[in-house]
Amino acid sequence: MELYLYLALFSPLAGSLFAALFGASPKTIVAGVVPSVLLFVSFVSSTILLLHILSGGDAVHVEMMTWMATGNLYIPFGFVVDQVSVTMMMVVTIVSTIVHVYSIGYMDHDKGFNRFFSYLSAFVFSMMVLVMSDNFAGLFIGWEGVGLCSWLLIGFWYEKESATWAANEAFIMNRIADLGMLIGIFLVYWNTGTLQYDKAFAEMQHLDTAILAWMGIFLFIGAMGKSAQFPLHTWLADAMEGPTPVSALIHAATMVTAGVYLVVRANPLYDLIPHVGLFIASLGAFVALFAASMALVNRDMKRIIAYSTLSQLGYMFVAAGLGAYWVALFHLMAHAFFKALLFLGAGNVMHAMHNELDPFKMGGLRKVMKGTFIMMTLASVALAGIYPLAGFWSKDLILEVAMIEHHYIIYSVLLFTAGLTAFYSFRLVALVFHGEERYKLFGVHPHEAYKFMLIAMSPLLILAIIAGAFKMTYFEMVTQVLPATEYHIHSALTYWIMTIGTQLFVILAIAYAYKKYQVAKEDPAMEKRLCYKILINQYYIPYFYEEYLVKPYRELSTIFWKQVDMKIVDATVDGIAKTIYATGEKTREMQSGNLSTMLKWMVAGTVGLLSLAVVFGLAARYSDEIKVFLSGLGV
Amino acid sequence: MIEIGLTHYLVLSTILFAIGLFGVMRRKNLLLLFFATEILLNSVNIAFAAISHYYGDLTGQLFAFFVIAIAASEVAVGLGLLIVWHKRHGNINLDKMSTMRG
Amino acid sequence: MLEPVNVSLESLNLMTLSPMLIPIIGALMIIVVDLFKSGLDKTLYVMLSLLFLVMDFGAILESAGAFAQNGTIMGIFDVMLIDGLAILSQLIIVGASMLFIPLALTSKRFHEFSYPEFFALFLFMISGFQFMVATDNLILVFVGLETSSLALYTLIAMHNRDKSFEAAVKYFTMGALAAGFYSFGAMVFYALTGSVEINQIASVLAANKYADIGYVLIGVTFMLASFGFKLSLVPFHTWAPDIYEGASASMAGFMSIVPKIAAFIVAMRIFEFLIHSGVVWLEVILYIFVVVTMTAANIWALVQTDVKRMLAYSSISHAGFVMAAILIGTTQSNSALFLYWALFTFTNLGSFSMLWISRQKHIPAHQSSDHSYNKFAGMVRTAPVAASIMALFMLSLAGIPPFALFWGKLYMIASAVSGGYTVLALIMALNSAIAGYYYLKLIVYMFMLDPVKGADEHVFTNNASLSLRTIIGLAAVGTIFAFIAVNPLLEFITAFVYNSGY
Amino acid sequence: MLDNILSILIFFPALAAMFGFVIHKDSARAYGISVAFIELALSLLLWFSFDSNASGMQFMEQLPLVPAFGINYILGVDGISLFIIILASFFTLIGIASLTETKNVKNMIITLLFLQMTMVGVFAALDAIVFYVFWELSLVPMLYIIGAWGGPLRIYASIKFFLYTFTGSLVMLVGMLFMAYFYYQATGVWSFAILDWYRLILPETFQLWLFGAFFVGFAIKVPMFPFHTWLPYAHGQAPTIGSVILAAILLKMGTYAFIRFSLPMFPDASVFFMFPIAIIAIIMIIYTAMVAYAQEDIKQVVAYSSVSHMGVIILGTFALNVEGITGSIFLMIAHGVVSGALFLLVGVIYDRRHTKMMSEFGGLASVMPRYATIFGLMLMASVGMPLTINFVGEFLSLLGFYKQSHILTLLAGAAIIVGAIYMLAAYKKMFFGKVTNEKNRNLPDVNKRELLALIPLSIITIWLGVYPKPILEPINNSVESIVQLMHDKSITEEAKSRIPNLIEGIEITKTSTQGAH
Repeated sequence: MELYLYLALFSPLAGSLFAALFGASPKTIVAGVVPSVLLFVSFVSSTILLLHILSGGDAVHVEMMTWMATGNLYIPFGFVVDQVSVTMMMVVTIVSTIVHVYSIGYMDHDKGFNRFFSYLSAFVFSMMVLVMSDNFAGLFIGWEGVGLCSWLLIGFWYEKESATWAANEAFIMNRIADLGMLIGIFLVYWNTGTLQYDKAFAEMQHLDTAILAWMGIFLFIGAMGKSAQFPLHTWLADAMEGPTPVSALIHAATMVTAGVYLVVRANPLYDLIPHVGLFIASLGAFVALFAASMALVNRDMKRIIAYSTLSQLGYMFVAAGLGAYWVALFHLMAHAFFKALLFLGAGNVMHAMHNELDPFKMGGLRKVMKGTFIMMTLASVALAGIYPLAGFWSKDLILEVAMIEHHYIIYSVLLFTAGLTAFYSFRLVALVFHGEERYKLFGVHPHEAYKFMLIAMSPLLILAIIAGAFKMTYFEMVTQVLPATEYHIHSALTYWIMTIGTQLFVILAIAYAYKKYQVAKEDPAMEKRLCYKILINQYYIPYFYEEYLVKPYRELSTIFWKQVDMKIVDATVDGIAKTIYATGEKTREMQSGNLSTMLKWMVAGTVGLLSLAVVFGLAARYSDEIKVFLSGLGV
Repeated sequence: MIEIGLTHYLVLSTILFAIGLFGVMRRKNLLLLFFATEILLNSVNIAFAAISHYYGDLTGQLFAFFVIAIAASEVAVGLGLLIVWHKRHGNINLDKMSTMRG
Repeated sequence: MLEPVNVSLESLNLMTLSPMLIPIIGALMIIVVDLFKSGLDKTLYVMLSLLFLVMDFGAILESAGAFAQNGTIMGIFDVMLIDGLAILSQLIIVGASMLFIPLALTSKRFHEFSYPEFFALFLFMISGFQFMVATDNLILVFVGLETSSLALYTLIAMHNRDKSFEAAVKYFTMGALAAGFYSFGAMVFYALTGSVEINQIASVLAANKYADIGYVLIGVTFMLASFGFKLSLVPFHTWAPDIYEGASASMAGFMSIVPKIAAFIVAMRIFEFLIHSGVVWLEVILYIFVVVTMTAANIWALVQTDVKRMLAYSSISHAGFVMAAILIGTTQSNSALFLYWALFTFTNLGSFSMLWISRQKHIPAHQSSDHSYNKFAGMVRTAPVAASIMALFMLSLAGIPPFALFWGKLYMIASAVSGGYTVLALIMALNSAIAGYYYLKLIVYMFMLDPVKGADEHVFTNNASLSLRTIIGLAAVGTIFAFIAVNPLLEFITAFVYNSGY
Repeated sequence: MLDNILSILIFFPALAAMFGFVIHKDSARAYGISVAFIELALSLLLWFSFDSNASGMQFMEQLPLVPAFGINYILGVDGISLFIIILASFFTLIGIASLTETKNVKNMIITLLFLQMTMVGVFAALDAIVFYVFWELSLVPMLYIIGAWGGPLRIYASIKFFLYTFTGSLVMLVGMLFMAYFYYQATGVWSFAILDWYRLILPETFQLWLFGAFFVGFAIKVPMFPFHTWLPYAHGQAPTIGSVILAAILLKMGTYAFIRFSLPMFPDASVFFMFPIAIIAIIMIIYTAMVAYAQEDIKQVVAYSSVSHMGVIILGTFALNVEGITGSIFLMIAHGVVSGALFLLVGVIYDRRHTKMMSEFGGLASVMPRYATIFGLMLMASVGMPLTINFVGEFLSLLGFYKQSHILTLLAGAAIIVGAIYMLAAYKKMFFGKVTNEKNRNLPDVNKRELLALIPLSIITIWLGVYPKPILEPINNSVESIVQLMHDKSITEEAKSRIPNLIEGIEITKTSTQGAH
């Protein structure tokens, strides 16, 4: 099994390095095919590992070599394939293999074709390290690695100012969270003496809750950055500047879910600190609603999907925060499939529309892009959580969890958000595929994507439809390591009311979206409303960051340089030197060159000494009298 | 009649020394400056002689003799320099003697 | 009737006189040779002087051997005092003179070296210094002081330039005033104790427990003024820069070393017993002198535009630095004084010789003075070896290890540290940093600036002859490899100083 | 030969430099490369014959220098100094090989070889005075390099560099003399041997003062805020080779000296000053990173980033536990490699455009892709990407200090944020966007000679990031012995509790022959 582990882990790296060899040469199809094949190898290896685990095999645990060892610290490159990580591996390898194949078509005309595959495979490698590592440090390697690849890929079209800006924003914002993560790791190390998951978690059972709470909080801060939770969420929407396959793979299916994975992985810790878990759940619920609200009015296809991702991440955190780790992981998996599909479909649309992103300029595309239309619609249905598609099984479960744990506010928020989700998803579908063919005004001639791209997408489609069927198998598998709480509403009636109610609510939302956007028209009245303005400006948060964080930082930096460093610190040093020099310039007049003056100086010196001598001599001679005198003065 | 004692000699010596110092400071004429330095040395000679007598010890007078001899050679060297200076510049004014400064 | 005086020749210990007599005989011989045949070449006189100095050196070594065996030797009615200090300082005086006298063998002709009197006076001067250090008697100190000073005035004047005459007159006049101070100071001590021998003065003063401290201080004041002049302590230093500038570079270099070591020895003899007897006033005043001299001279050196003048101020500063040894007054500090001065001899000899070989007859337009900084601009291009050697001396003066002067500074500051003068040690260290600037300035000119247009490329070794090169080479080797010599030197010096009771 | 390998390492370049005066100027570079190569081979030999499991000094040599005053020529290496020595010889080779100066190449090579002597000397010296000799002597070649080959402000910069560090080290010298004097008082013998000093336990007040005196010298060299202002000038004006050596090796002298002198000699004072120094380190990290962000000149960005990274090194040093100190030593090497490479990279573009202003560039990624890639790699190393060399050091340093203070580490951890900000901003300005300046349109990509220098550095950056063990292990052993020594020597309760007690009874202070009394 170790061989498969290494194969699964290192084939993406090999693919990346292979593509990198062609980095500076013109486009060659080999640079795309070989990494894809290698990823497929990785996928197959992961499947074998999955089957091994499913068949009741032990977790595969290897320690490749020492990384850092000093003092008591010992960090190996250790990898573990257990029920949780194999799930993630499957998600990662499936989606990434598909995205790779898809990208061969998508990036067909791009001059950075080879480079793109190098980055993309590197990303997959980092992601694999992240999920397979058996310790926090290894996790952090992957964590930073995916951040780096995300930076490279968001800024892939580096000639675009907005792309590079978004890349840097994503990197820096993630770094802020990574600091939290790092501190969390330090806390783990100094309190448990190890960074290995198993040992550390075992040790945590004996620790003080306060310390555990801090650990949980700091690790979660790390998760907030990667998973773009409020207030570190702005980068995700901006990250849509990257090529669409990147958005599908990184910013929908895998990297952004790393935060959820971390919480799931650290479940023994979060189990001990339910109050932190509650905070995570509440934040998740808030983000779910918050992101969905921004998706309602947005006029950028990819951003709408990005907000939807954000919203779904909120769902996952609700589940994870409430201790339903397996539910969170399940939704993660289901979401990866349909959201990647949605993005890839959006990629097709973009290609067809020559990189146009505003759905108001599209419409009626279902005629020319039948395959894409079907896939995106089904993906949206899955996203909306309609029975029996993947989203129903996973999302409904989260609602139930909230209900059963008696967090009714969270439940209502999530329920409401489910409606919003359905609305904005179908708003998009309606605007893009139905109604008038508005694109004709812009002289665009859309065409369907390459066939092999559609074929590549089809496994995702299938998974998006049938993922729910794996629920029980999955449950049995992961609950060997995760807390096996089954969430069943005790009363069957309530269960049915809830389920059917939810379904109805969602379908209504879909119908409303269709009705409203079947005929797309600009709505100036709405656009003047305050709430629209707030939503379209993303609650003015990016503005706030720019005005009150970025600008002051820039200005403060300049002040530090020009005023503090140059005018105070350096000027002090130079000032000392200059003062000494100026003293010399001033007092050199003493040396007038006139013999008379020189003689006077000598005499003056002597007389000065003499008077000092006399004073001292008198003081010595009359010391008794002086003492008497002084005591008379009361000294 | 006041008994002239050691103190008087010493006071005289000191006064002469002060006069010499004053001359050294005030004189702008090189030659007169030399006179002032001679006064300095000779004032000390008086004191040496007086102290020598006071202690009944010849060392002081010996010292005075050496001072006289040295003063004489000083004058020799000094006048030599003065004459060369006068030959070259036609003056013996101290204020004219400041090409080097700073 | 006076009793016939019976003095056995044995008790006179005439041997104590021999080191001083040798240069005197040499001087007389040079004059006699000139009487018989005038117009002989300067090489003859240089070599004759050198020979006599070598003999002198040998004689001092002889007495060093005697000292090592029997301890301090007194001679000639106890006027002569040959102790460790006397021997060490004479070694430095004669050794330095031996290195300086060949500087007369320049490739260009100079007025002064054509006179045999120059060399005779030089030898007289040496013996004057030797007398100064090898006695306890204030009279003999005075005689030695004046003999050497008067010879020195004349030697400066013999350079036969306007500036040299001006320098000589200034030096002479101020020297005369200092002589006055000295004799007055000696008179005060004589009046207080009835003696002119320092150890007797010390014992008499100690016997009456410094009852007349006020008068003692007056005597000390005049002594301070007089030696302050000789050692160029601020504010008695005003002569130094002018005289260095006016004198020829070789003579300036000589002046920066030999007269000062002689004065240091006398100052050591006079002031240290006072400090050890608890004259706090003197300690305070010396402290002030040391700090002010070091610092002020450094600051003035910063603003100089002429290298020789800068070196003059630097010498003042070094003198202030070394004066600290007398203030501290421990065996370690006194040893440090000798170590410092021995190493300083090599470095300063080297740097002034470098100026000497670049002596110009006429000053070109871009130079404001004989050795102005811009004369040396871009020197590394035209004379790389000379520039490197000059830089070496500058680095040594700045106290960059492992060059000669670093070891001196190290030991001196260490003596301040172990003497309990923490703040003084810090001030000494920081002053070295200030000094770094002006030494660097020359290096910057030589290595980092472009030459002034139209400057004469050959000026830097204009005056060089084989003997000058040899001397500079010796100085350079001494400066670089000082670290080898430090240990034997230190052991030798410490033993001599310790056995002299200092 | 192995018995005297350290002396050979020190004086071989010096001797070669002397011979170099004779070499014809066209052959000077080949000569320099050969010499530097032999030196590197020798230093690698040192590494291979180094016993990684021993914690004490190895290859000790001793010769009397001024025995009357306790000054001896004592050399030795342990895990702490070994790799910096190798780094020094490595960078001299790289520096000479990639030299692009055309003016007075021969003088440059000779100067570099002398500089190499002083660098190796500093790290091999085990006698305070010998250490000081090389420490000061290293200023002279650097002064010449900056002053003779530098930019328009070169003279100001070089003098500032020289005088500033000189002043600091003179104060340090006074401290050393005091230390020797205390040793003399305690034992009756003068000694400047560091290993002798290790055995001296001083009262706390003495420790505080001496720590202060040493601190002045080291802090200026490091340079620590607010003594850092000489560095931007020195870097800004120095030629590429000067900046590379300065950043890679010379700055490490200060941090190395903290570990060699301050920590083991004054454990209580180290604990006493731990928090003030940590605060200075944090100011260095954040403040200088912000200043770096404001820069317009790419070289200044790298220069200020050096200060910022040195802050992390200082923080790790004053973690006073094995993790932190090991991390800081590793980070010294890492920062040497990375900042050296960054300065080389800046030099590459400077050679082509003769400007370092970032506003002059833009879009270089499409013109010079290979250059952009290597720059990107070094940038990522500089911001502490895991699996690059910097991360190991940064992680361990911060991890170590976390034991001492949570909140300060949190602040210091901002390094990873602010570092990313200025580095990414600079990279964006230079490499991203469209080529706007016509002059940049046809710039040639990195050539073979430049790659010759950059590729080994890139390999090291990754290799030691992935597999730091060969270096980390010897460092760890030596650091453990130092920490144990500190624990044993410390006298205050505070220090005893702050400095961990590792294993009972490690005997580490190998007594030099002076030590027998």
